[in-house]
Amino acid sequence: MENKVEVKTAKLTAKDFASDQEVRWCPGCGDYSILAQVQRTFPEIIEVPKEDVVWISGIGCSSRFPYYMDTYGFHGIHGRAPILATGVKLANPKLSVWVATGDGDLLSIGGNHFIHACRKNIDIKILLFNNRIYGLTKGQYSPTSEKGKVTKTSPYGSVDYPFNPTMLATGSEATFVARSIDRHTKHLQEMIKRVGKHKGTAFLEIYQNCNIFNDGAFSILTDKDTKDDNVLVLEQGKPMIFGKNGEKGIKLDGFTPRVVDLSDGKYSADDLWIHDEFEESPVRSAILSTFTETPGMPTPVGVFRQVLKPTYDQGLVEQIEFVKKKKGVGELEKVLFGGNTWEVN
Amino acid sequence: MENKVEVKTAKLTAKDFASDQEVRWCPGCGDYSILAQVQRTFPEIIEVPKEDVVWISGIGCSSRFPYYMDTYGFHGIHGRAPILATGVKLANPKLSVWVATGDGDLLSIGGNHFIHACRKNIDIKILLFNNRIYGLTKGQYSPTSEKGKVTKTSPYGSVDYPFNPTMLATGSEATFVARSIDRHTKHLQEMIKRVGKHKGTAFLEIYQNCNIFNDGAFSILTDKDTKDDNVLVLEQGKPMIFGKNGEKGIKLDGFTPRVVDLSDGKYSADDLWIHDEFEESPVRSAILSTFTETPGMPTPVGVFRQVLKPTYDQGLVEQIEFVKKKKGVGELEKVLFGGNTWEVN
Amino acid sequence: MAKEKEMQQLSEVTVRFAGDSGDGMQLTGSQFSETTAFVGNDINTLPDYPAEIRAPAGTIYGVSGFQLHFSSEGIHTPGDQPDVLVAMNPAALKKNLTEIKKNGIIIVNTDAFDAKNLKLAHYDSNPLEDGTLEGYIVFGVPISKLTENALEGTSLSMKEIARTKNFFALGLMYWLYNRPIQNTIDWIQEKFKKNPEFIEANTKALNAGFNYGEMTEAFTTRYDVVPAKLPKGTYRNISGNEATAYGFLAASVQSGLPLYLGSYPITPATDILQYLSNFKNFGVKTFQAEDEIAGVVSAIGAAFAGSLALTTTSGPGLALKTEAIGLAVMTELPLVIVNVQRGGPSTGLPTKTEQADLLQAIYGRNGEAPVAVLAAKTPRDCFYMAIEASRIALKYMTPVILLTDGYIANGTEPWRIPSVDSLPKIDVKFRTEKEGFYPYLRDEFLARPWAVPGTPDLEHRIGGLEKANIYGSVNYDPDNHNKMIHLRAEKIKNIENDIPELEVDGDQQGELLVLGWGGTYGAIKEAVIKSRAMGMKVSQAHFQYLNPFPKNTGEVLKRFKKVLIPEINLGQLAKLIKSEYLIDVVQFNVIRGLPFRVSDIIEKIKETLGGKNGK
Amino acid sequence: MAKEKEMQQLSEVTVRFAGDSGDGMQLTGSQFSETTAFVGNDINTLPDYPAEIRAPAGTIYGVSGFQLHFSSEGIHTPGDQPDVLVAMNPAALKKNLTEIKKNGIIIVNTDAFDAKNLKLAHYDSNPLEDGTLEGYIVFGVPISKLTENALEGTSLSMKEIARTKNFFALGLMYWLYNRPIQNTIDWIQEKFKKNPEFIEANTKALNAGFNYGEMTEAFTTRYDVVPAKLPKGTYRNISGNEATAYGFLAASVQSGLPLYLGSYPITPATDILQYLSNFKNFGVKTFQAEDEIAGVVSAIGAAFAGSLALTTTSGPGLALKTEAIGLAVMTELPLVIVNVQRGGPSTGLPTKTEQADLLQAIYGRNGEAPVAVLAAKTPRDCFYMAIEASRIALKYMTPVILLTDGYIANGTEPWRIPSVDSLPKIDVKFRTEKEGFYPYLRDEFLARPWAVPGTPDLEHRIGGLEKANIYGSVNYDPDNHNKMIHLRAEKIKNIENDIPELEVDGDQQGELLVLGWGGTYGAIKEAVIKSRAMGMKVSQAHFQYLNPFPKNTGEVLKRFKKVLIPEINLGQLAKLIKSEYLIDVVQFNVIRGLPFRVSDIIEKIKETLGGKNGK
Ligand SMILES: Cc1ncc(C[n+]2csc(CCOP(=O)(O)OP(=O)(O)O)c2C)c(N)n1
Ligand SMILES: Cc1ncc(C[n+]2csc(CCOP(=O)(O)OP(=O)(O)O)c2C)c(N)n1
Ligand code: SF4
Ligand code: SF4
Ligand SMILES: [Mg+2]
Ligand SMILES: [Mg+2]
Repeated sequence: MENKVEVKTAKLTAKDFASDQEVRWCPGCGDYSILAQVQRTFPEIIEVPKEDVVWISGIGCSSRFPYYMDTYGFHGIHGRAPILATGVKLANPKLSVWVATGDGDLLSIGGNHFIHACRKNIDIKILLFNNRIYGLTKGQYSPTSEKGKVTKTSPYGSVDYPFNPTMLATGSEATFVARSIDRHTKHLQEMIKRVGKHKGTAFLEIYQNCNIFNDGAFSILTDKDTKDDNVLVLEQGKPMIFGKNGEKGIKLDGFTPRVVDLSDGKYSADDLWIHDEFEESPVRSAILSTFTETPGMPTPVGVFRQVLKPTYDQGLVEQIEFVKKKKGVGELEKVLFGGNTWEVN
Repeated sequence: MENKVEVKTAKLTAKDFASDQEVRWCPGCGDYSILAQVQRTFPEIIEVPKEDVVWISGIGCSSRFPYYMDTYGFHGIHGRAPILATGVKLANPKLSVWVATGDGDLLSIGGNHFIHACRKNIDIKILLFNNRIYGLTKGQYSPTSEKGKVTKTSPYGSVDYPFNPTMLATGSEATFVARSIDRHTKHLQEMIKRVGKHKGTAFLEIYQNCNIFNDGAFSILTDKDTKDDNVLVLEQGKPMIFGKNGEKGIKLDGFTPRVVDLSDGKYSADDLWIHDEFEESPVRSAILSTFTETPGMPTPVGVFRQVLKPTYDQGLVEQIEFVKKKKGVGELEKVLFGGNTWEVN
Repeated sequence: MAKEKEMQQLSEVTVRFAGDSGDGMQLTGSQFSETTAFVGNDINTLPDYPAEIRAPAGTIYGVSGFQLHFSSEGIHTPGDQPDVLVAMNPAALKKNLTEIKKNGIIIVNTDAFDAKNLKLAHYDSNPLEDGTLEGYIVFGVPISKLTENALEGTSLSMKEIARTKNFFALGLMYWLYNRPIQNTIDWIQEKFKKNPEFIEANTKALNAGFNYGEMTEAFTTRYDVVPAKLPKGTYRNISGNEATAYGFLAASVQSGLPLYLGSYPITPATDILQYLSNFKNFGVKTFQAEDEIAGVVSAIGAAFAGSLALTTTSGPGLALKTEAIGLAVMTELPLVIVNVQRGGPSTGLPTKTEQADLLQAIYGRNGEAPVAVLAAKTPRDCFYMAIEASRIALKYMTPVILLTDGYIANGTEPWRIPSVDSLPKIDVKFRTEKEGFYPYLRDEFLARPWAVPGTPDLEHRIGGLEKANIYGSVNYDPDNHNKMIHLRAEKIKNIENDIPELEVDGDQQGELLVLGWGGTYGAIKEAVIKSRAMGMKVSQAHFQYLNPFPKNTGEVLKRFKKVLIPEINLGQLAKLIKSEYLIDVVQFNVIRGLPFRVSDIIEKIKETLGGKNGK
Repeated sequence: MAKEKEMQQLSEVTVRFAGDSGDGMQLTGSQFSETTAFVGNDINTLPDYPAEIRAPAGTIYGVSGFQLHFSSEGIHTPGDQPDVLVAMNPAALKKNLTEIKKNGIIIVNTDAFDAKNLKLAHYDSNPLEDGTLEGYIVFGVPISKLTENALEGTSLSMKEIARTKNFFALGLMYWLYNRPIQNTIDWIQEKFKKNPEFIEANTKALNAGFNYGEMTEAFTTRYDVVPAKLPKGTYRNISGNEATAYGFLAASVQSGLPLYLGSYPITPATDILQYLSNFKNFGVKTFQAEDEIAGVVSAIGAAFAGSLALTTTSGPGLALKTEAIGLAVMTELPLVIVNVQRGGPSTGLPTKTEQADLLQAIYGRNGEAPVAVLAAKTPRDCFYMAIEASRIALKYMTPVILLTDGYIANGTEPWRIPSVDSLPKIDVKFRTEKEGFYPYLRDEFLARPWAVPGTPDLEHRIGGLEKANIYGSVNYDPDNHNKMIHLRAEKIKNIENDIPELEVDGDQQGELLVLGWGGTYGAIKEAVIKSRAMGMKVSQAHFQYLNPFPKNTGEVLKRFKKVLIPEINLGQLAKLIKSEYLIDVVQFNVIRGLPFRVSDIIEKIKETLGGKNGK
C-alpha cells in the first residue's frame, strides 16, 4: 500500500492537478496565485492517491476553486463548505479533504460550521481566501473589512468591527492556525505544505488581493519597499525579527508584545520573543492575533499554532471498531428479533 | 428624564418583575435560582423605565425564562435569540435588551449569531444557562458536554471536544466576559449587576444544574466541602487566591498559570497574578479560560474581561444623525424627482 | 374471604393511565401494553406527555397520560373515548374526565385528593364527593396507603415507596382485565438487577395491587378480552420511530452501503437518532450536528462520498434544510430526509401530531426542485417505507422525503417481524469504468452515475450551479437550463412506474371513497369498516406515495361519486388532488394536535353520503 | 464632402450593445437609454451580464450585453430580436448573432477582429470575410483606430484611450438614430468632474463617432423614431430594484414608521439593500446581517419593537428564511419579505430571471403558515407594490412576501413620477391603552394589537409556541389550536376584500384569456395586443395578488372558453388556479433564464385558439 501510493504520487506534477476548465477569475486576481501554489505543492504533499483528494467550497469567487483542480470536487452552497467537507471526511476518512472558501463564505454565513469544525477537530484543511470584501456579489463589506470601510452597502462607512480570523480560530481551539499572503508565493507554498501535513482541522488564512473591489488591501504587506517593515515571518524556535535588515524585533512585556530596535545595541536577539508554534496553550496564538489590531505592530505570517490531538473522524472510527469488537459485528436478524417478542401460532 | 426614571425604578421590587405565569421548570432546576437572582437585582440595575426592558430567548428549558419576567418578552426560535435581540436593540436603542439562552441554543445552532453579536459589540446582555446538556429534548450531549459523555445520542460516549464558552467569546472579542454559578447566589447577583452596567455585548456564562439529565455537573463547585478548593473568585486588583483558608494562589510562569501553596511560606500574595479585568488585551481572558481545561486548576468565576468601545447600535444612530446633519433630513419628493428626469407635456 | 368474582367477556377495551409526570404513567402504560400484546390481543397505544420535562407535581399541565386500546379483533387506533381511566391525582381526573365514556370506569387514588392537590387541579370541592362523577363507575382506592402497607418494613425511603405506587395500580389493572403479572415481574428483575430492594418493592406493590382486586368487595366483576386471531409469526411491539430506525438499518444491510445519519435533535424525531446511535457495530455513523443545516449538508457530503445518507428532523428543521435539499436536487445525489411532523406553524405544539408539512415537503424549495415524497401510514409501516425511501433515493439518485408524524412515531402496535431474507435487496452499482463516463449521462431511469471519491480516473466536480446535460459542467445556456429543468421533473415523475398502484379497500367503485395519506390510516380504516358494518357504501384508499402519485390514481378517483379527504391540516392533499385531477372533493380537517377520532370520521361519512347511504 | 443622407422613419427599434465585460457596454446602453427616454420615446431595457465579475477579455462567456427597445408607441418589453447589434469584438458577435433579425444591422469594431480574438471566440475563419454575415447589413468600423486618431495628442495612456471607444460607438449610434449627444456630454462632465482630461477624451470620442456617421460614405441612411404620446408629467428611467427601494422608503414616510432592513447580499436582490443604505437621512436603518436567517430574524425583532420591518433576498435566501417567517406568522408581526426571483434550483443561474419561487412563497413553511403573497409586474410597478405590501403587513399584522424577478429588477422603463401627496397614506396605531388590552384580541380585520416595548403597562410576552386565542399566552389546548389555525387562515383570506379585483384587458369574455402573474406582464401584454391586431379574439388578465387571489377571479375565468397561462416555471400558477377553481388551463412554460419572447407567446395563442381564432 504505502509503496503503491509512493509510486502513484511520485509521478504527479502540477499539471496533473489542473482541470480542463478555463479559469474565470478577473485578470490580476490574487486567487490565481493561490491556485498556482496549490498545484505546485500538491505533487509533494499529497500522500494519498490523487483520486482520494477532494476539494470542497461554498459560494464566492474563491469558491470556484474546485473547478480548477483535477480532483474530486464539490462546489457547495454559501457558507456550508466546512460541514459539507465534514460529511465527506466522516463518510470516508481515508480521503484528503480540502476546503477553499472566502471571508464571507467562511466567516459570515458560514461562521457556525467553521467554529464547530475547529472545535471537533475534524481532519479537514481550510484555506481562507481573505480579500476583506464580497467579490462575487460585486463589492460589499465583509466580516473582515476594516471598520468605516466605504462600500456599496456602507456608503457612509461600515459600523462593524471586523473579525480577527486567527483569533476566532484560536478561540474555537483549532489545532492548526496559520497565515500567509497570495503574493508571497514561496511562503504560501510552505504553509500549504504544513497544512497538508497536519492531522486535524487546519486553518490557513491567506491574504488575497481583489483587484476589482478591494485593490491594494494588502499592498503594504506585498509592495517591495514596505513589506519587510510590515511583515513578521514566524520561524519555529527563532526570535521574532523583521525589518529590511532584520533591525527590528518583538519583545514581550508580560503578555504585551512590543517592537524593539535592534540596531542601537540596546536590545539583542536574546531579548526577543522566541517563536514556538507547538506550544500547548492557545495563548501565544491569541497574542500573535492581536498584532494586526495593534498600531505599529507588524503582521505575522507563518504557523501561529500547531497541536496534535485525536481527530473527530479518528474517534468515530475507533468507536465503531471498539463496539464491533465488544458486541460483535451487527446482525440485522438479531436486532429485529431482539427485545420483547412473542409467538403467535 | 433622569429623575423621572429614578423615581420610576426606585419604587420597583423583585415582585414587580415576576409575571403571572407559573414557573414550569423541574423542581430543583438551577434555572429557578437564576430567575430569582435576576428578579432580585433588577430593581437596582435597571436604569430605564420597566417598560423599556425586553427579554429575548431561543428554545430550550432556559429559553422559557422571558415568560416569567413581567417585562416585554419574545420567546424566539431555536438559536436565534442574539440576532432577534439585535433587531430589537437596533430598532429602538433606548431599550435594555437581555437574552436568556442555553448551551445548545447559543453555542450549537446559535453559534454564528453569538460570535457576530460579540464582534459587532451590539449592546445586548447575554446570560448563558450552561447545564452542559440539551434539557428540553430530554438529555442529549451539547457543545459544552465533556468529551466521552454518555447520553441518549452518545451511548458509547461522545467523540466531540467541547467548546470553551468564555474562550469563544474572547476569540470573538466580546467586550464583557464573565462567569458565575447558579448556586452562588450572591456572586451571581453581583455578576448580573455588572452585566447590567456594561455597554456593549455582555456575555455571562452561568453554570446551571440540570438535576434531571445532568445532575451534579457542577457539584464540586457548589458542594460546601469542595467548592472553596475548586472555585477561584476573581476580584479586581487583587491577587488570585483561593482555597478553604485562602492557602492557594495562582502564579504566572510566562503565560502558563500555576497553583502555588501559600501556607509553607515559600510563596506569598506578592508572587501571585493580580487580576485586572479592564486590561485592553484579550489575552488574560484567554488564559483564564484555559483553567477549566487544565487539570488541577480551579474554576475562575467573576469578570474575565471588560473593555469599552463604541457599540454597533450607537455607531448606527450616530451615523444617521451625522448624515441628517450633512444632507438634511430626507425628503421623499427630492428622492423621487432626483436623478435624470424629463418632462412630457 | 372474598367471594368468587364474575368474569365478563369484552371484545375491546380502551384504557387511559393518567398521573403526574413523576408518577411513571408512561412506564405503567407500556408494561400493560407489552403484557396485553403478549397474551395475544391486538393493541394500539398513544402516549401523551406534556411539553414540560418534569412539571411541578399536581398541576394540570403536568399530567402525563398513556392510552391503549386492545381487542380480540384487529384494531388500528388507540381508541376514541377510554372505557377506563386510572387517575393518580385530581389533576389527572380534571384533565381527562370529559373524554371518558359515559358509564365508564374510573379508578382514582383517593389518597391524592387532599386540599393541596384539589387546589392545584382547580377543584373548588372534592369531585369524589360533589357528584362530579355521577354516571361513571368509580372505584376510590387509597393506592398510596395500600402501597405503603404492602411495603411495610422495607429499607426504602417514603419517597421511594411512593414511587412504586404505579405498580400497585398496574397490578390492580392486571387483575381487573385478567392479565398475567409475570411479564412485568421479569421486566422488573431485568431493569433493577442492580438494586434488589427495588425489585422486591416493585414486585410487592404489583402483587398487592393484583391481590387487592381479588380481596376487596368493591370489585364484583372482572373482564377478559380473548386473544385476537393474528397471522402466525414472531411479534414485537414497535413504535414508528423505532421502526424507522430499523428500516434504515435494514436498508443499509440490504444495499451493502454504510449508513450515515447527520441530524440535530428535535421533538418528536430525536428517537430515530438515538436508536441509530446504538448500531455502531453495523458501521452506522451518527453525527449529532451543530444544527439542522449541518445535519443535511453533512449527509449530502456523505452521499457524495458513497454512503446511504440520511437526515432526520421535524417541521421547523425541514424548513431549515430546504436550501440544502435543493443542492441535493441539483447535484442529483441519493439522500433521504425523514420529517416527523408535529404541530405548527413555527414551534407550534412540539409534542403533538399534525400533517401540515405535506406541501412544504413537495414545494418548499427555491426554483423547480422536485423530490420524491413518501409517507408511512402506521408505526410498523415506518420500517417498510424507510427501506422504500432508501431504494428510490439510490436507484434514481434523488433526495426523498419520508413523512411520518408524532402520533405514529410515538404510538405502538404489534409487529409481525419479517425474516431478513424476505426483505427487498437494494443493489447499488458505483461507477468505476472510465470509458464513456460523464457525470450527468443518465441511465434508463434518468439517474446519473454515482462515481465516488477514491475511484481512480473518474475525478469530476459537481455543485449547485446549473449543469450541462450529460457533461455536468457549469452551464448557463438558456436551452440547456430548460432541458435540465424538464429532465429533473421527468425523473421524479417516472417513479410512478416503479411503485404499487393505489388500492381500494371495499367496493371498487360507488358512492364514496375516503382518501387519506400517512398516519391517519388507522382511524380512517376503522371508521370505514364500522361505517360499512352500519350499512354505508364507502370504500377507502390511502396514499403512501405523495409525489409522484400512483399511476392509477386518477382512474380510481373517477370510479366514485364522491371523494372525502380527512386530513390533520387545512386540506393539503385535497389541494394536490384537485389541481392534479380536477375533481372536487369533500374535505374534513380537524387540527387539534391529536389523531382523528374514529367517531368523527364516521359522522363525516354519514353526512357526506347524505340521505342515500347506500341502503 | 459627404452628400445629404436620407432620414427614414421607424415606429420602433431594438438595439443590442455587446462587448467585453471591460468595454463598458452597460454604460453605453444606459446612456443611449437615458437620451432616448429624454427625447420622448417609450423605452424598455434589459441588461445581461455574465456571472463572472471580469471575465478575461475576448472570451465568449465574458461578453456583456445591453438590449433596449424604443418606440413611438407604448411598449412593454426589451424586444425579442434586435434590429441592430453593436459588436465590439468577435466573441460579442459570436454570442449574439443568432438572435439578430434577418437583414438586421450589424456594426462591428473591425480592429478587434485579430487572430487572438477570433480564436478566443472559437472562430476558425474571420466571420467578416467568410460569408457568415450574409443576409445582414454589416458596417465594419475600425472603432479602435478611429478613436485613437480622434484622441491624437491627449495625455491619456493607450489603455485609457482604448477605454473611451465605447463613446465612439455611442456617438455613431446617436447619429444613426438621430439622437442628441448633449445629454451624454452633460453626464460625462458631471461624472468626470475630477479629471478634466477624461471629460475631453470621452467627449472627443463621442463627437468623433457622431461625425464619422455623417462623413463616411458607408452610411447612406439615418433612422428616426418620433416621440411616443406619453401622458404628461415628469419622467425618469427606473429599474425594478430601484423602484422597490423607493417604494419602501415611501411606505416609511407615508406610515410615519422608521424603516428597518435586515438583509444579506445576494444576486439579484443586493441593489435594494445598496439603494436603501443611502437613505440614512430618512432614519432608514440598513443592517447587513451575517446571513439570511439573521436578516429576517433581526427584522422580526425590529417589527416587535415598532419598525416597518423588511428583509430582501433571492430564492436560496428565501429558503433559509422559511423557519423564521413561520415565527412571524405565529407572533403575527408585520414583516415584508422581498424575493427577487432568479434561476433555480439551488444556486442555479444566479444572474438570470425565473418565476419558480411562487409555490415556495405560498407553501414553503412548516405547519399551516399562511402569508400574503404579492408580485410586481413591471420595473415601475415595484414601487407601488412595495407600498402595498407594507400597507397589508401593517394593517393585518402579518408577513407579506413580495415577489419580483431578475428581469424587472434589472430592467428599466420610463416612470411618470407620482407626486408624494398622490401616494396612499398608511395609518398605524400602536396600542397604548391598558384598559382591555389582550395581545391576541383581534380587530375587525382579525389583526391583533401592536403594543411595542417602551409602552407603559402593556408588558407582554409572545413567541413561537401556539397562542391562546385573545390572551396570547402559551396554550396546548386542542380546540384552541384548531381555532387559531383557522383564524390565521381566515385573516389572510379576508385580505381579498381589501385589494383590487382582477381586471380583464380586452373583451370581457370570449374565446381565450391569457392569464399571467408578475414580471411576464409586458411580454404577455405586447403579445395579446399584437394578436388582437392580427384579428385573434384574446384578452389578458394579470395577477399582482397571488395569495389571496382577487375575489372575482373564479367569476372572470368562467367567462372564457380557454385560459392560457404562460409562466417561467413548470406551471406553478396553473397548479393554484386548477386546485382553487377546478378549471382546466393551457400551460406555456419556457424556462430559459430569460423573459418570454413576445413572438413565442403569440405563436402559443394562435395554437391555443386553433382554427377559430375569432375570425
Ligand atoms: C444563501 C446565499 N446567500 C447569499 C448568496 C450571495 N453570495 C454569493 S458569494 C457571496 C459572498 C462572497 O464573498 P466571499 O465569501 O468573501 O468570497 P469572494 O467572492 O470574496 O471570494 C454572497 C453573499 C448566495 N449565493 N447564497
Ligand atoms: C429549529 C429547531 N431545532 C431543534 C429544536 C429542538 N430543540 C429544542 S431546545 C433544544 C436544545 C436545548 O438545549 P439548551 O439550548 O442547552 O437548553 P436547555 O433545555 O438545556 O436549557 C433543541 C435541540 C427546535 N425546537 N427547533
Ligand atoms: S471580483 Fe475580486 S475576488 Fe473576484 S475574481 Fe475578481 S478580483 Fe478576484
Ligand atoms: S430538564 Fe433540566 S434544565 Fe430543563 S427544567 Fe428540568 S432540570 Fe431544568
Ligand atoms: Mg471575500
Ligand atoms: Mg442546556
